Amino acid sequence: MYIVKRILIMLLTIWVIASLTFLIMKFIPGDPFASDADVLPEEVLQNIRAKYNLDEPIAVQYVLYMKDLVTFDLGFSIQSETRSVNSIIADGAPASALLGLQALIIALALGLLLGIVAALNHNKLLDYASMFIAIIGISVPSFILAPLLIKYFAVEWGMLPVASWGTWQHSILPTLALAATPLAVIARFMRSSMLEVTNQNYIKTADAKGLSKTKLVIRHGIRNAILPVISFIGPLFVSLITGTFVIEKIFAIPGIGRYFVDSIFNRDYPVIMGTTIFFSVLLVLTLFIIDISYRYIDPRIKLTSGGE
Amino acid sequence: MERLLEVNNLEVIFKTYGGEVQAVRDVSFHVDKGEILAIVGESGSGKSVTVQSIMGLIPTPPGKIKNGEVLLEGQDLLKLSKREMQKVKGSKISMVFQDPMTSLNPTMKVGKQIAESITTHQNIKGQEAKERAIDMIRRVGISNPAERYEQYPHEFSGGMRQRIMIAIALACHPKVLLADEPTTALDVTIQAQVLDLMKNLKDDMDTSIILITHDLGVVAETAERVAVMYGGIIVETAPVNELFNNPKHPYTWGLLESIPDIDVADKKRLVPIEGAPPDLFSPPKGCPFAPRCKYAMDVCVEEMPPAFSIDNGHEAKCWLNDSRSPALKELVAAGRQLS
Amino acid sequence: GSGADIAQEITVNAMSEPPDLDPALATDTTSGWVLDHVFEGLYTKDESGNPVLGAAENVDVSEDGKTYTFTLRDDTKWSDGSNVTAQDFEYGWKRVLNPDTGSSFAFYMYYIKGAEAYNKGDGAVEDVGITAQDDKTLVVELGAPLGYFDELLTMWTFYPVKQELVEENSAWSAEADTYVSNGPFKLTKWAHDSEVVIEKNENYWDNSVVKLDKVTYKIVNDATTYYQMFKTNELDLIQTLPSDVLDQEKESEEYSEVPYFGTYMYMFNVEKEPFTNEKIRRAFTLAVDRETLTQNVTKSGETPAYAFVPPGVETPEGDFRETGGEYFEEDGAEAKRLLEEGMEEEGWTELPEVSISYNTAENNKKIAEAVQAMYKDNLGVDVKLENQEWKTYLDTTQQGNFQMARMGWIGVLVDPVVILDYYLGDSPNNRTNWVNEEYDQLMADAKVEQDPEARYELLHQAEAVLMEDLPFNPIYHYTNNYLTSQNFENIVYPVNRYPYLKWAEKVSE
Amino acid sequence: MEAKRVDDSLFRPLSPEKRGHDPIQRPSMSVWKETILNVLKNKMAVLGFTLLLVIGFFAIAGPHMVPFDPAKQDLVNTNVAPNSEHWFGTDDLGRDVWSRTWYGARVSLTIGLIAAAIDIILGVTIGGISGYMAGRSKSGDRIDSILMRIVEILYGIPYLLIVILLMVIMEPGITSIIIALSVTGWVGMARIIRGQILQLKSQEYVLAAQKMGTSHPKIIWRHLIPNTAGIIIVNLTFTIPSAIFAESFLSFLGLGVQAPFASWGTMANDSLGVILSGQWWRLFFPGFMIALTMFAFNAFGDGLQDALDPKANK
Amino acid sequence: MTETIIQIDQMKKYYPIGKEKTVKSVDDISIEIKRGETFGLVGESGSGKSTLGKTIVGLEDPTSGKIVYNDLDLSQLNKKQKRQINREIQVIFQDPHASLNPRMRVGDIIAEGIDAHKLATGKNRQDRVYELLERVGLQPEHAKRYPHEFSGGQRQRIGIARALAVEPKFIVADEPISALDVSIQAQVINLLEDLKEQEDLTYLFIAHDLGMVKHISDRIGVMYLGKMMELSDSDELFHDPLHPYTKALLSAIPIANPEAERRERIVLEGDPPSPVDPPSGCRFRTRCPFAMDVCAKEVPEWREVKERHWTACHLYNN
Ligand SMILES: Nc1ncnc2c1ncn2[C@@H]1O[C@H](COP(=O)(O)OP(=O)(O)OP(=O)(O)O)[C@@H](O)[C@H]1O
Ligand SMILES: Nc1ncnc2c1ncn2[C@@H]1O[C@H](COP(=O)(O)OP(=O)(O)OP(=O)(O)O)[C@@H](O)[C@H]1O
Ligand SMILES: [Mg+2]
Ligand SMILES: [Mg+2]
Repeated sequence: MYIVKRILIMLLTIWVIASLTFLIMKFIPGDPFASDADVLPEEVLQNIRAKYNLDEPIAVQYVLYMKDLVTFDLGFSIQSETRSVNSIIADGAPASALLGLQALIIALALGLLLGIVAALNHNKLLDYASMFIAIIGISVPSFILAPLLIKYFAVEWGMLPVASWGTWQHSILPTLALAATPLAVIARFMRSSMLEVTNQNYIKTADAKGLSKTKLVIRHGIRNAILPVISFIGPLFVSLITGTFVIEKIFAIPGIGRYFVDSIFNRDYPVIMGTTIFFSVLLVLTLFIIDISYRYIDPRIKLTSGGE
Repeated sequence: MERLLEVNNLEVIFKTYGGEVQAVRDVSFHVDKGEILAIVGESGSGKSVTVQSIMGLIPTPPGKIKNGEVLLEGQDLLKLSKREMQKVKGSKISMVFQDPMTSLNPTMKVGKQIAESITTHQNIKGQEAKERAIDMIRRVGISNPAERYEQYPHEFSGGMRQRIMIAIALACHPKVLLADEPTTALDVTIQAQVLDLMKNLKDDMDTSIILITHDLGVVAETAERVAVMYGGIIVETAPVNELFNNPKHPYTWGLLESIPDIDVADKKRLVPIEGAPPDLFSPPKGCPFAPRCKYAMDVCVEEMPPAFSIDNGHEAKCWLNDSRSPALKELVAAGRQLS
Repeated sequence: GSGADIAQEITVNAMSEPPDLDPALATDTTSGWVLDHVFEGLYTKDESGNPVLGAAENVDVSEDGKTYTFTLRDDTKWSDGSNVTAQDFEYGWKRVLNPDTGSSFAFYMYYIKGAEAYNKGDGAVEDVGITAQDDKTLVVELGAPLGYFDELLTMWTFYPVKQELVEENSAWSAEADTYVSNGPFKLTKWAHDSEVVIEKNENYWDNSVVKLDKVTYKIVNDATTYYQMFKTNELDLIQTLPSDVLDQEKESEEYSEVPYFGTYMYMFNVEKEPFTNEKIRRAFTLAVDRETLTQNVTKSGETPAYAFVPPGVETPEGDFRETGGEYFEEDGAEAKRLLEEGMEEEGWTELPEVSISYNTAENNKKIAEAVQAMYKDNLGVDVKLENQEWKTYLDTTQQGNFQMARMGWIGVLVDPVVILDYYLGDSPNNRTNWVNEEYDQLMADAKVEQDPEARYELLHQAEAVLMEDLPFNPIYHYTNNYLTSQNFENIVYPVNRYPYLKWAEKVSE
Repeated sequence: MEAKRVDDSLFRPLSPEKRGHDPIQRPSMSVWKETILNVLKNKMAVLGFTLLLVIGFFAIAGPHMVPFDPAKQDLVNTNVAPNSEHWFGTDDLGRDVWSRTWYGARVSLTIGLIAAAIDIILGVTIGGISGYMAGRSKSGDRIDSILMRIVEILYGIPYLLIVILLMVIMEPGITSIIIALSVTGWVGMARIIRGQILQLKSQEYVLAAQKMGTSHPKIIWRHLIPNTAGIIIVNLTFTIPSAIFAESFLSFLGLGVQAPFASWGTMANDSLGVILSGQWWRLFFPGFMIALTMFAFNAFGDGLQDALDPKANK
Repeated sequence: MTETIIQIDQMKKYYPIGKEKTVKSVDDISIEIKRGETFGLVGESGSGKSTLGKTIVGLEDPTSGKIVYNDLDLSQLNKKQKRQINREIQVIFQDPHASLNPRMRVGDIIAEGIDAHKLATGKNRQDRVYELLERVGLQPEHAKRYPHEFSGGQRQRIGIARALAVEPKFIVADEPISALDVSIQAQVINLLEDLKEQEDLTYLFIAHDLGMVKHISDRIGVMYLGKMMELSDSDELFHDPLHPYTKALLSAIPIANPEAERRERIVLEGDPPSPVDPPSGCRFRTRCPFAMDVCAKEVPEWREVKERHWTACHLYNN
């Protein structure tokens, strides 16, 4: 029952996102067919508009779109007239997801490690060192980091290819560039909440059992301290696996991240809607899973007044 | 009897903004093998800090063990490295913490927390450890142990959590058990059961127990020797009978007087010790109890009393035991005049 | 010389994913670049950029210049080996004109009789003057004679498509395995957003001149990235270098600059103060130091513009630009004077606030900043800068919500008409509100004038009218810059298209 | 037990003046004074704070210390390396990087402050309410659900679309940036705080406060939020630079600060090409300033957190 | 106003655990507490004493049943009444550590209720805080310190001071003295008694120390596994316990005299049963030395066996 209700709410949320996006999209100026090439005669534009139902009143367009949406038909791109939005997503999603996952795993693994090490060495050298790394990670954004990585690893030292996609070597630099900031943030979060946890009485209890520091941290520290990281990585996960515009652009990666941005600049309505819906489905699902996971991480957490 | 644990001249401070809290000042005592030593005393007198120092659990900073030694079988625990100490903790010494509500990990199944205590030092793993843990839950008097194993601390009542703490401490058969108010949250039947459990442990394994409690009934029934703490020092130590029958420190007298008598039907007002305990930031140079003591003398304020040896194993830090002190009658009379 | 051991492969940068590889639908230069290599129209271009017969072997033009009869080559074949027929052309062109196709470039066919009516839904397909008389003969009737029809026919919109294929599978052009074309190369791989690969088409009639076996178009968008890819030999040919490296690359052998048939300019809105005043428009035009701007700011060899039509149009008297000359001379003092005069004329003691609009792009921003500083120095005027994202910007300028707005115009065909049409009174591109009957008349006359010399003369006159009124402020004529690996020879750099690789050859590793 | 010699005369009943003589009390001081003193005792906090002051000082005075207007171009002296005249060199339009950097500090620091304020005012509040209300009652669940759905919706609608919408309805400038940041800038904070509150609110002291009749807002602000201070600070260290770079993005799109005015973000953005051409100073100085500010903020935040944590060493 | 301040009517509190199961923490309990009395509640650990207390105080909602305070059904209050009653019914928590916010100063913790109900401001507020601190045996200087700087006993006193701050009428004291040393216990008990006199308070006093419970309570209820087993005046209960569980309980009281001869302790055999799946009939029967056949079949009736002395046991069913 609860699950059914949640799923209905999720669908509702997605519907609201889609509708608002539709509305804003139609409200902002700009025409998918306007370009600096010859402005087309009105009658011709009419033909083209008709092809995408753009000649109908907005309400009708909306209804038509929603009808198609129910059958998972996201329509065809205006920009690339021969490609369906579904195929654009299907073509681009794997690369983006792979990269995003790799970055997330690295950010999580190293971030947690760095945060824990810093917390355990509070106000000692390692703490400051981790802060240094974190600050670099946070204040050097990926659009600066990425070209720097390319310059050194690819051009100067010739260790890796500059850009493009295909082999695993191609994915190393973009993964690093993508992971840096989340890594830093995760490290900071972990440090902060770990410091809090190490003050707790139950850590004393565990300490009294004669656990080594590592076990103490792994068994008793992490689970109690990880909640902010979990909250943080929910939306992060979605935006990472759906691709990042900047990274995909710089590393020429055939992902879908670029479509989130380009579709809007091109006023490619079906693609805007398609990517938005794709994103929000993932988002809503992920946030739901995160919410559920809270309970498993900390059994005291009660999300609803009903039993579950 | 063999001395298992000996604490000498222990001094513990906490650095806080307001200054140094002198939580434990020059505390010395010992426990023999298979002996139960009870520590009673004013709340805030440093009982918990004392036993936590033995385990090396004083958070540093802000805490600091300024002085003293803790000898376990002759080996000074305070000098051990972290790693060596790890081996001692939980295998040779284990501890029941005072605060059952916060001393259990809220995100770990209760059973796991017990099992962990078993697996850490013993060569028992997996299913066997689980069974042992379930057995421990049963032995501390909790029903449905297998189901309780899977639950989290917040689903337990206060007393149950305390029993879980006890189970954790007992699970590894320590040589020394430090029990910091282990039964405060238990009803008397369970308390009796738990105390029996501890006594059995003592009898079977020759475990020494340091039992901190406020319940003088428990002390009377369980302990062999008693140490009374006040204001960061041990003011009196004695075998249990001695202490109840022949106490030599006014604070101890006060304690004994405050207990209600259940056998008396009419309700007298309880007799507490008036006044407040000393501020440990700047403890008085003399006897810490002097400001509240009905029988105080000038010397009590000026000089810290030495430990007067009354009898075999009975010591009291009170000037009244000095041969020069006037008889109690006179002091009482003087005190009356004043009030 | 070309050793047999050198793999005849080149990797170039296409910059962006070609949106459409269907000749009827493509509107952009990237798609055009691929299409030009995989298809061939009735006309194609030779190595010096002149239209020559391609898929047609012969053409007959009627005396009135309105009817063209093409005879196809016998050996012009589709990449699947079948023959290219006149019906394929007829089908392909009519498909462009079919309103249901929604082709944006259909209007390039409006010169053909009945085309416009059909495309606009007012006429029937039967009335369109495109007829395949037999497999090899295509008759095209124009509404009026057209001086540059051969040039027009090199455009991808006029490429044939294989009728059976397209009728069978409307998505034929979306993936490489269903793609059939008739040019020197054929599409073998299209990894969307990553790369497009074309390989030598053995069925191409003139395949002996094609040396390359394989051309890979990488899709790399970011200038810093593709520049570094060139540096690591991951790319053999790139264009539009990041402006920061121009200084260091200028001297390199690999560097080349090719004029691009277009003009960068600021439009004045002649209905918004202060640019209602012609003197003030002139002042703002004269106050820009184009030499400094192109040398120190844009740096990629652009030609300062003192007129509208860019260089590159061959006329009987020489280059159109050279014969036309420059229409004004920069002069700060003169500009200042004109500004004061203009203000007096209008009775302003203070100049209304001016803002320059541009669409979001790094280069536009830099130029605008430089121009802003020049106005400050030369005119003592503080202008504001405003930028907007492209589509919004098009909308805003279309509605006339600007005073001075950056615009660029590139001729798809190398002919002054294509450029000058921009400021026709009824041109949808003309956002300046400037309407001049004389100008419109001269342009109309030029279009029907059959004699080239007279035609160019009319166009010069028209440009003079335009430059007298100055509804816009020309800044520079575009150039394209390239870095090309020295391993290649015979790459052709046309003025208004991307490099042509038909004859290219790799000569060393 | 060998006691040291004690004067026999002391063995008499305690003289009245000594009785009831309480031990000397510790000096007491106001909460504020104590807090400030604690912070001052923390080296990192002091270092961070001093650095922030220094950066603030240069933001005000920096551009006036050299004879170059930040907007003044010198197309002949472009890309000059740092020297005694141009301390930070010049950029590709020959503008003085020193004065632009400090000028840019004003914009970027303002943006950072605004972003932090938005994060706290909107993010912390909404996250706090949501986390606190969840699981309390049916109506509490509903409030949480509605707030979290709003968060999801704001996450879900493409931000760029919202920015373009704002661009259409607003004039470019700082107000527009504030609004653009306010729309979604706080959602991350809200979710994180909500998670923390969910975890914290089962603490007994929260029950106790409820029992005391303390109002919900007060419980949220006095009991729950202070216990998430560490996490809030961490999240701010993330939001602030994001906002600084978001500003450059917004400005680039035309919503924000317009050329020739500079900000650290736009300066960094405009000078990415130097990675290829080697005029490092154009990218390094604005980038370094951002990092330095974040370092100062982090050091200050960490120190503050330590100093304000009652359990920590003081 | 009636004599009864709190009436609990067939109250149940079940906690769901896992998917299907529930813990029957409090299972069908009805009691009345009279104005001005101290009602002691004792019983096996985990028998639902705290749960009962929490439910009365309103920290948990009953699964079923009714709580009536001063003739007002607590489930049917308007906002204003709710607020008023919230204040009038206070609680002293079992756990002195967890119930104090680690980041608040003691003074602020105590003043919280004063602020919330606007009972005093400025100097008065401060005086009131100091007064409360002194009343529970702490010093005014402690107002500026943080909870963790105090020992367990001191913390408990802070909790008491906090509850007193809002001038309550009815206090649920859940083991308020178990963490205190005996002399302070005596102080606190005296304090609670004084307060009761002065402020006309009523207590529900939960504790394990039967001596103290006896001392302070007028009546005592004995709980076992979610059920009330016995209820009578306190002297009567100690003098003539009826229920076998009560008897066992009393026999287990440790006596603070090592030489006193031990009362015969009734050792309860077997494990305490689970509240998830309590035994049929009488809950205590599995461990009762006097269990009979009927005990498994029928739930014993809750009867007034002697005057003012209630119990639920088949032994007293003639
Ligand atoms: N981390 C700490 N920081 C500052 N002071 C502390 C700290 N831990 C303990 N103290 C102080 O040390 C003194 C002794 O505390 P301890 O916990 O040992 O008392 P106790 O005798 O166990 O009291 P109780 O019976 O109430 O548990 C107390 O005054 C307490 O305030
Ligand atoms: N939140 C909860 N979830 C599940 N079970 C709970 C919860 N709270 C209490 N219980 C269960 O309810 C029963 C009664 O608990 P309660 O705390 O009322 O006991 P108690 O009589 O106060 O015991 P003690 O004397 O040990 O404090 C126990 O079995 C306990 O496990
Ligand atoms: Mg203690
Ligand atoms: Mg309880």
